[in-house]
Amino acid sequence: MANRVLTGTRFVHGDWACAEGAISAGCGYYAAYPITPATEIAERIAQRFPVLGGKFIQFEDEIGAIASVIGASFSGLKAMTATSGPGVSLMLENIGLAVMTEAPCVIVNVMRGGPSTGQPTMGAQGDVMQCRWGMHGDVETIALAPQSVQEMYDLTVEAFNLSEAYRTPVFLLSDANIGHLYERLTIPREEELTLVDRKRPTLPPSEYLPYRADESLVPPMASFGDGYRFYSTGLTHDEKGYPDMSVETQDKLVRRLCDKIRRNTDKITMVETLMTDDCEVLVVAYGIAARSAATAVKQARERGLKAGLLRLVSLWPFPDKLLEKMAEDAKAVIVAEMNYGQLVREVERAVKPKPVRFLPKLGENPHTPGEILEAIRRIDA
Amino acid sequence: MANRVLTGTRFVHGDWACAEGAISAGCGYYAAYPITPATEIAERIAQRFPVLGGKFIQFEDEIGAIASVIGASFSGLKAMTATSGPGVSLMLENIGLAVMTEAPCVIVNVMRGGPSTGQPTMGAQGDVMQCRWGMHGDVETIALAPQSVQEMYDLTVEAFNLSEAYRTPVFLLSDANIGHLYERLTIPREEELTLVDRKRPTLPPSEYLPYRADESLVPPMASFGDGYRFYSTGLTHDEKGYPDMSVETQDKLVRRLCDKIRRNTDKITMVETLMTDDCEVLVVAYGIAARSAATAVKQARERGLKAGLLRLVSLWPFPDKLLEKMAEDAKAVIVAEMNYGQLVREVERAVKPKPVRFLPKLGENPHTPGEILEAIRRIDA
Amino acid sequence: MAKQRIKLIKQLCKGCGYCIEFCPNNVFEKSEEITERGVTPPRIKNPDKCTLCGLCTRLCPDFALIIEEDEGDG
Amino acid sequence: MAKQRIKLIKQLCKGCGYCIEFCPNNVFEKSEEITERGVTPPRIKNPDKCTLCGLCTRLCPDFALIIEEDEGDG
Amino acid sequence: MTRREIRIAGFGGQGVITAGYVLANAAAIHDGQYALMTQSYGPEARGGSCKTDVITSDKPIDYPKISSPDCLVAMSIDAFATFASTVMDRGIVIYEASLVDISKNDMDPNKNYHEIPAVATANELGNPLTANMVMLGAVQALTGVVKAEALAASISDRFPKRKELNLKALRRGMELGRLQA
Amino acid sequence: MTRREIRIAGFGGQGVITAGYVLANAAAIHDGQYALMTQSYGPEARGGSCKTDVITSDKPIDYPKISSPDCLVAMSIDAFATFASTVMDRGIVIYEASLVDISKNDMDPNKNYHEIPAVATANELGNPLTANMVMLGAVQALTGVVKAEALAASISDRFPKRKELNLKALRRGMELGRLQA
Amino acid sequence: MTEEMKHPLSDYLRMDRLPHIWCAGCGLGIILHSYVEAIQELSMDLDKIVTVSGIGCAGRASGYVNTDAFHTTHGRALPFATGISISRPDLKTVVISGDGDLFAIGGNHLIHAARRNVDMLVICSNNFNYGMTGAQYGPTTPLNTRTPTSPYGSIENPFNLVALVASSGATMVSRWTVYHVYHLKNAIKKGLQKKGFSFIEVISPCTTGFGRLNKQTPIEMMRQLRDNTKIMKVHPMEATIDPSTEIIIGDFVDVRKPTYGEILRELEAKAR
Amino acid sequence: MTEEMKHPLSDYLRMDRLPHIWCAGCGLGIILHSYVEAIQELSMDLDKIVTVSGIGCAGRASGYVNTDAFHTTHGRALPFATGISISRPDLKTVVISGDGDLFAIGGNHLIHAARRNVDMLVICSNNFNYGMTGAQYGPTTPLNTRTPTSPYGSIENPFNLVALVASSGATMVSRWTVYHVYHLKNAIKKGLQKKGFSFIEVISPCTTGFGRLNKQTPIEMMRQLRDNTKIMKVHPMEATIDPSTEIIIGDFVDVRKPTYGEILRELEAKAR
Ligand SMILES: Cc1ncc(C[n+]2csc(CCOP(=O)(O)OP(=O)(O)O)c2C)c(N)n1
Ligand SMILES: Cc1ncc(C[n+]2csc(CCOP(=O)(O)OP(=O)(O)O)c2C)c(N)n1
Ligand code: SF4
Ligand code: SF4
Ligand code: SF4
Ligand code: SF4
Ligand code: SF4
Ligand code: SF4
Ligand SMILES: [Mg+2]
Ligand SMILES: [Mg+2]
Repeated sequence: MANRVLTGTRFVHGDWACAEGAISAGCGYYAAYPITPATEIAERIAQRFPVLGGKFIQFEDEIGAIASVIGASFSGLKAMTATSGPGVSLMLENIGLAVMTEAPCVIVNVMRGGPSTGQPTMGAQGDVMQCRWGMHGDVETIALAPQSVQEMYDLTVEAFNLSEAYRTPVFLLSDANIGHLYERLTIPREEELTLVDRKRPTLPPSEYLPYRADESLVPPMASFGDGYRFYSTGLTHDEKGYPDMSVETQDKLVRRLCDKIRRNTDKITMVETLMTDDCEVLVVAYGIAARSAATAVKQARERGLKAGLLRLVSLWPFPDKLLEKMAEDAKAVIVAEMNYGQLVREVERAVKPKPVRFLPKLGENPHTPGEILEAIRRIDA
Repeated sequence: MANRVLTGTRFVHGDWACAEGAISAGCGYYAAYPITPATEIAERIAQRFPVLGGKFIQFEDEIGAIASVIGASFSGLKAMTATSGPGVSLMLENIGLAVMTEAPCVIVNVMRGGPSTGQPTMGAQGDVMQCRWGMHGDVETIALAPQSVQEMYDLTVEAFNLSEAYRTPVFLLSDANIGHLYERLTIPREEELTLVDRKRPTLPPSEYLPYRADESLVPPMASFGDGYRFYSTGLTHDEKGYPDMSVETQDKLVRRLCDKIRRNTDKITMVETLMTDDCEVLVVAYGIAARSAATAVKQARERGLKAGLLRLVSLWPFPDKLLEKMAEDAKAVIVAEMNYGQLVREVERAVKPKPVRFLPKLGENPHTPGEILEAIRRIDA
Repeated sequence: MAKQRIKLIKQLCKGCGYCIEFCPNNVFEKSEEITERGVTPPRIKNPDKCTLCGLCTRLCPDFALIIEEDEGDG
Repeated sequence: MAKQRIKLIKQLCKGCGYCIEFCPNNVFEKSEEITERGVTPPRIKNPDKCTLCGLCTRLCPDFALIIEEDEGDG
Repeated sequence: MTRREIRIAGFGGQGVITAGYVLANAAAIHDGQYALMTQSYGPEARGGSCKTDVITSDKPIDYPKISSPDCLVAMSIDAFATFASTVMDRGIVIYEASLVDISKNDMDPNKNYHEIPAVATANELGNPLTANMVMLGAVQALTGVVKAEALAASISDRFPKRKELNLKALRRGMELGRLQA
Repeated sequence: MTRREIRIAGFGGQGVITAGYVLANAAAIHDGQYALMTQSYGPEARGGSCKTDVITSDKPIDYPKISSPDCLVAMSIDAFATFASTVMDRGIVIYEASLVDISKNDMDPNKNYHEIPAVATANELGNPLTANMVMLGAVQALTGVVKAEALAASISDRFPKRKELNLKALRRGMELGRLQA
Repeated sequence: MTEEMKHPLSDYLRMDRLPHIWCAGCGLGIILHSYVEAIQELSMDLDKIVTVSGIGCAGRASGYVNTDAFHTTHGRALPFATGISISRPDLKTVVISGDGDLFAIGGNHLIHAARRNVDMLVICSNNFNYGMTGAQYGPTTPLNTRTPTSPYGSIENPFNLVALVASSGATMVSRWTVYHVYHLKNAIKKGLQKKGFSFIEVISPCTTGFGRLNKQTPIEMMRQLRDNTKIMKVHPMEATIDPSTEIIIGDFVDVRKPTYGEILRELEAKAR
Repeated sequence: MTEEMKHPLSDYLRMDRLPHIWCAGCGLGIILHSYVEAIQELSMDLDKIVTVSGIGCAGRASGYVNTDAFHTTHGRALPFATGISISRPDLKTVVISGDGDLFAIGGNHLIHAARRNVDMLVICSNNFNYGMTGAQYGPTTPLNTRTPTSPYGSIENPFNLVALVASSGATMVSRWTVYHVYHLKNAIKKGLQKKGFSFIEVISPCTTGFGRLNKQTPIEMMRQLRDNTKIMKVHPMEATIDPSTEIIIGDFVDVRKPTYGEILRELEAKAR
């Protein structure tokens, strides 16, 4: 049997790193439908899984892929799919089912230029709101945004951990710029990895209620075939998992599903800061755009401008409180994202009345550092 | 040939009114897949269309339905589909294509309890963010929210008008409470209706550029078969409609598509106010929940509490400026929606640092007037 | 061994009438009763004619007919 | 009427070689040329053998072969 | 007379929803009132329990839901059991004689109870499906929520072909109601 | 030596992307530098134009895109026409002798031009597919962006089976480059 | 249900959920009965069966069976089941769902699962309409049928389900009706034991929806299933179906081909 | 293209978009050529044709034809075309798209459009893979084929497209290859004139994707289309296809049934 964790340092692309991240995290099932710029993840998985005993299947479409991923998750496997915007758009109904039935799974979106077919081979950050609001009904999701090949690996592992911990689908929001970028990747030794597995029932089958949660709000999860004989449905359901259309059950269920994420916002949130301690201009960015922002902030400091960078590593749940605090002493906040105005709305909501300046960017490339520097300079002037 | 516009007063349900609204607006194509609580719209259309020569087709799924609606729109017909949350989730990819190719069409979402299959027969307002953010890539949409059977008719007509005027899909966001509600409906005489048709090309085919817009940002639209022989694609395209992957073309196109809506926010916005002139507590609500809010505000006034109601008739594009202005003199804003926190985020963004109190509501019924009154009282206390 | 007999679980019956129509031995008849759910269940008029063939238990869509130990003779 | 002849539109050719391989009359041959797009177009070596059958114009995936009026004799 | 709330409940097949429609349509179209009607069903695909709520008012009706009806029409024991207690004080409960078998003990002294033999009356008329109109007649007589002519006109709207029979049932119901008033 | 930007451009089938990979991998894995590589294609499904951008640095690389390369390797006339003008002042342009036919007039006095007969050399080596490695050798000799040993090690990574041939091509390219330096 | 009484199927059903939601006379209860009785007669381990459904009246079946069960989204039961079947080849994966769920919105997943020969049993309740949403016409509705969305008569040709599934590659294909309880149970038993993609179409009366529209009582519908059916051993293409005249029923296909899972495991063995 | 030269097809093609994006030797250019030549030979009014495509290399075809044309989303060309065909029965609606687009993600729309007999011509380029995304295997890929997502060989049975489409109800069904340019053009001409759902599968070499993986040059692939094909008049079920040994080609079905649009117009006449 081949090595599962390919410890060592290599020069690879982001999609490759993502696939290896999934394998390191213990992913046992991967289903997808080819789509640029995510296909290379499937190609790597297809190469590796048969040797490791993981189940890879290429589906007839993205709807089938995500549905089968949820089926595999209920069968006890860690499961993942990867796609880009058009594929996510098709998956949303069933991602909603994963939220409702609390099926841990990872959805990788290697974003490309939209709307619609748009710019299939080119990067963008236009699907950031979609993964939070694309499903009908009230949901909360978790989304992570890598900025490098190394993070494609690291955050894929983390995405699995969060999905298992909270029994919820987790998005990895990458983009073509990172998915197709070649950089150095270091895979740790297997024993250095921290892996999380879903909480299993401790009660005997006769007493197990598949949707009863303790104060963590996350119910323990049995797998099909384990002898618990439970029923799961996308209908509003009680703790037994049975359909129940009462107002009370709906209220309790939806609140729990959302609150299990909302209440843990602080725990889930990951950010990185650069010279924010005394900054007058706070730049907020994520993913590939954050790399431009980092250069811009360093250049600003070289020019004596007090800029700082808050890089959001997790995008959802949105860390309102943290933003508010970070912006407290700044004169203004700059948001740079590769779209025409998405996460900036969340930032505005969090930091207002602090002025927020938005730097949109459309078409393949992230902002140049110069563009962001110029914005910093204007505020400082 | 039967009468198209069924002038007169009747006691009917909201879905019926919506179907007649579509017919009055000149809808010539309707495709859908049955789903509670929207099916009755199709049932009424199926009864009426064959007599009027309109084209009704029941599709194999919602994806096919919306795709065919777009095809019909390009063929020169006013076209519509109706569904509820699960159906919209499936349609999003192709709604994105309608945005990208600028195909006027109307999408009715008779909302029901979510997430997932949720509460199929019960009302909710949980898909409000979805119709703005559910598509991948940067888009802007228009959404209207009726609060009565009469408005199911009136706003369906208006939805067609807006979609034709801006060449964009328009959402009618109703819910099971209104779709299945019976009330009095008055249909005006045909000549009293104001109907808008898409702008047609004035240039000869040889000079026509299907995606060149004047300062209105809305290009005139030829139909298939009119002799213009144009090409339309979901890829990023130039004014000829040809795929062009350059940064400049993407930037120009996405900005135009979004700006044609954004810049007309004031023109598109429809609201209704109740005793807001001197109000200290501004209640914001829409759709069925606004009816509870209206009672609550009247009751508050009876008790000497200075409450006012801002009812949003259009939800998207969100009228930031208007909200900010309306809230200026209020002590606080209350938002009451039948979900766990959606449009309230937009209100917060618009009115902050004004305190905003949110009243969530989950499961079938809108807030009781008493619940909203209580919230008003607490702020006033 | 105890004798077996056909038995109606009235709470489950929805009154479709299949048992009355399709029992080869005419064991059931329509009753006059209306249950709380607005349903008219069958009445077992000829228990002795029942051959315990099991057709009605399988054709009953509501699991309302079972063959059980006859406690009277048990 | 003007004589017709087979003609190569070099800018459209992608060098697949179908014309060379499938012309029943061996009209084309491989050239040594490399175009700006890195492509080796065919060379018309035996124009006179061409029967104007049209097969190559239809098999050419790039619309690079046409039968046109021979201007030389036009 | 401002807002009046009437709930009619029973099981599928009894014409409960139709009764609600005829009542609300009468108020809204033929009686110069504002009116609305909602309906709901039990978990069953079809059949099973169902109810309809009608609100009438001389002013536009904002809040469209009923919590404590002024009047309940119970067409089944289940409906009685579920909803009788929700009727407001001094409200009235009208129940079908053969389908709702209650003892005085089930009665709340703050409410008024009226037993109407709607099914028997309908059977007398030769069509058990008209029991719902008999009930509506009783509602009219006991609450006056709509004028009798409005109800009659509404029946013509709803049953253009079987108008006479249903009108007869309505009138019999009104008589039965008046006897109890 | 901080950030260095190298662009290699040509058309599909020339091994442009492979060259980029070998160069960046050499820097990142065998030369203790930071390095990254990106690639892009023309509108064609396959074939057509393509390019790869390599950035190396002794510090972590934030911004991953190139606007003005220090060095351009042009493997086609198209690549030369499109990108030569983007090369920064005092930067160098290396072009393939047989594929890029330019006159002195096309040359910007602020840049250095080097003609390398990579195709011919590769043909001499018996495998036209090694032209890309010849070019890489020239890049090494003319820019020193990575150590020669690092490049050689990278070639072993990339061509475990056809290592010798490619190493030979690399060395020939270095020689050709040194002649021009 | 009252406490004292022990139902002979109480180990196989979620008794606490009975009576089920289906209408009086609806054939779905009979299908459910046949399914659990088949499991019982085979003495299968209930822990080792997963019952999967889509959305619809038929889709509710999974909620009454005392196995692991998953009530998924409309039309997607097969990909969910595929995920389960591939992940846990030691379990028997069974799909019970409706004609609309499996052949309208879900048609693509069906033909692809059949093509791949994924190991599962699919039991399709065909009631010639979308029962759950109120008896609209669908891909099985006979031409000219009046329904709420075809008030002037349906203008679409219906699919022949067994022909479509067989031509997609299924290794077992049968059609029975809920009147034929013994045949049906036997077919299900065969399907439960079969390795490969097995498909059983069960003609089932939608008494309230389709029945009422066509002015038929449940008993009349059931009589029709008895009187208009003909058991035949034919090629699935010839297994014609016209509910008002003749429905050909029987076991049409039963062949053995390597399943997707089997080939996958072979490939894994080779790859290692 | 240079100015002076007038291409004989320049009225039919968007010359300003040539050269097209397809790889050297890709069969799609030949399909496009056959399509426009068929239009030309029938002297059809270009204003009265709508060409619709999904996404994929084949899907790009609509962008080169000088008719009204719509490049839609992946897999949905048929519902778009249905909307057009029903709205404008006076136009000829033609779909040109790939095997993946029409039979992987789009399979359901295809079988339903065929079932309804919607009036349109569907030209399916079958290159046995997803060319656009880099030659992954799909529902037409022969068993055991190595592709980027089946590096150990594909383990899925392919569909027989003509069999599937015929059994769904198509009224004209043919299979040709891009080598058979005259047959192909004639089939397209027939399809353009046909009323009803017509389907032409065109075997087409994906030279860069499938060809390179299988170490075949474009010319070798083309020779194979010449040498491994056999023209036969058989039932579509018997029109077997194995690219490496034998591909049966020909016109398999040609019947006349009322189209969806025709029945609809009849119904409208009755309803009025
Ligand atoms: C995405 C989506 N579209 C539509 C629906 C509405 N819907 C629920 S069940 C159903 C059809 C059910 O028909 P069938 O599968 O034949 O089951 P039956 O009710 O007839 O047993 C439909 C259209 C839905 N739940 N989800
Ligand atoms: C929803 C969606 N999923 C996936 C893709 C990616 N995609 C583009 S083309 C294609 C397959 C094309 O295959 P085929 O239709 O056979 O066309 P070919 O390129 O082989 O001509 C895929 C999977 C997409 N564009 N949209
Ligand atoms: S078991 Fe057989 S004989 Fe007895 S009642 Fe049932 S059907 Fe009739
Ligand atoms: S078959 Fe069952 S449900 Fe139907 S009447 Fe008889 S006992 Fe009742
Ligand atoms: S027209 Fe015929 S003979 Fe002439 S070059 Fe072409 S294929 Fe050869
Ligand atoms: S067939 Fe056409 S593209 Fe191919 S080599 Fe000949 S001219 Fe060039
Ligand atoms: S509606 Fe039809 S299918 Fe659904 S439960 Fe009732 S009878 Fe059965
Ligand atoms: S990838 Fe294949 S199908 Fe696509 S253009 Fe190239 S040869 Fe043709
Ligand atoms: Mg059905
Ligand atoms: Mg293909």
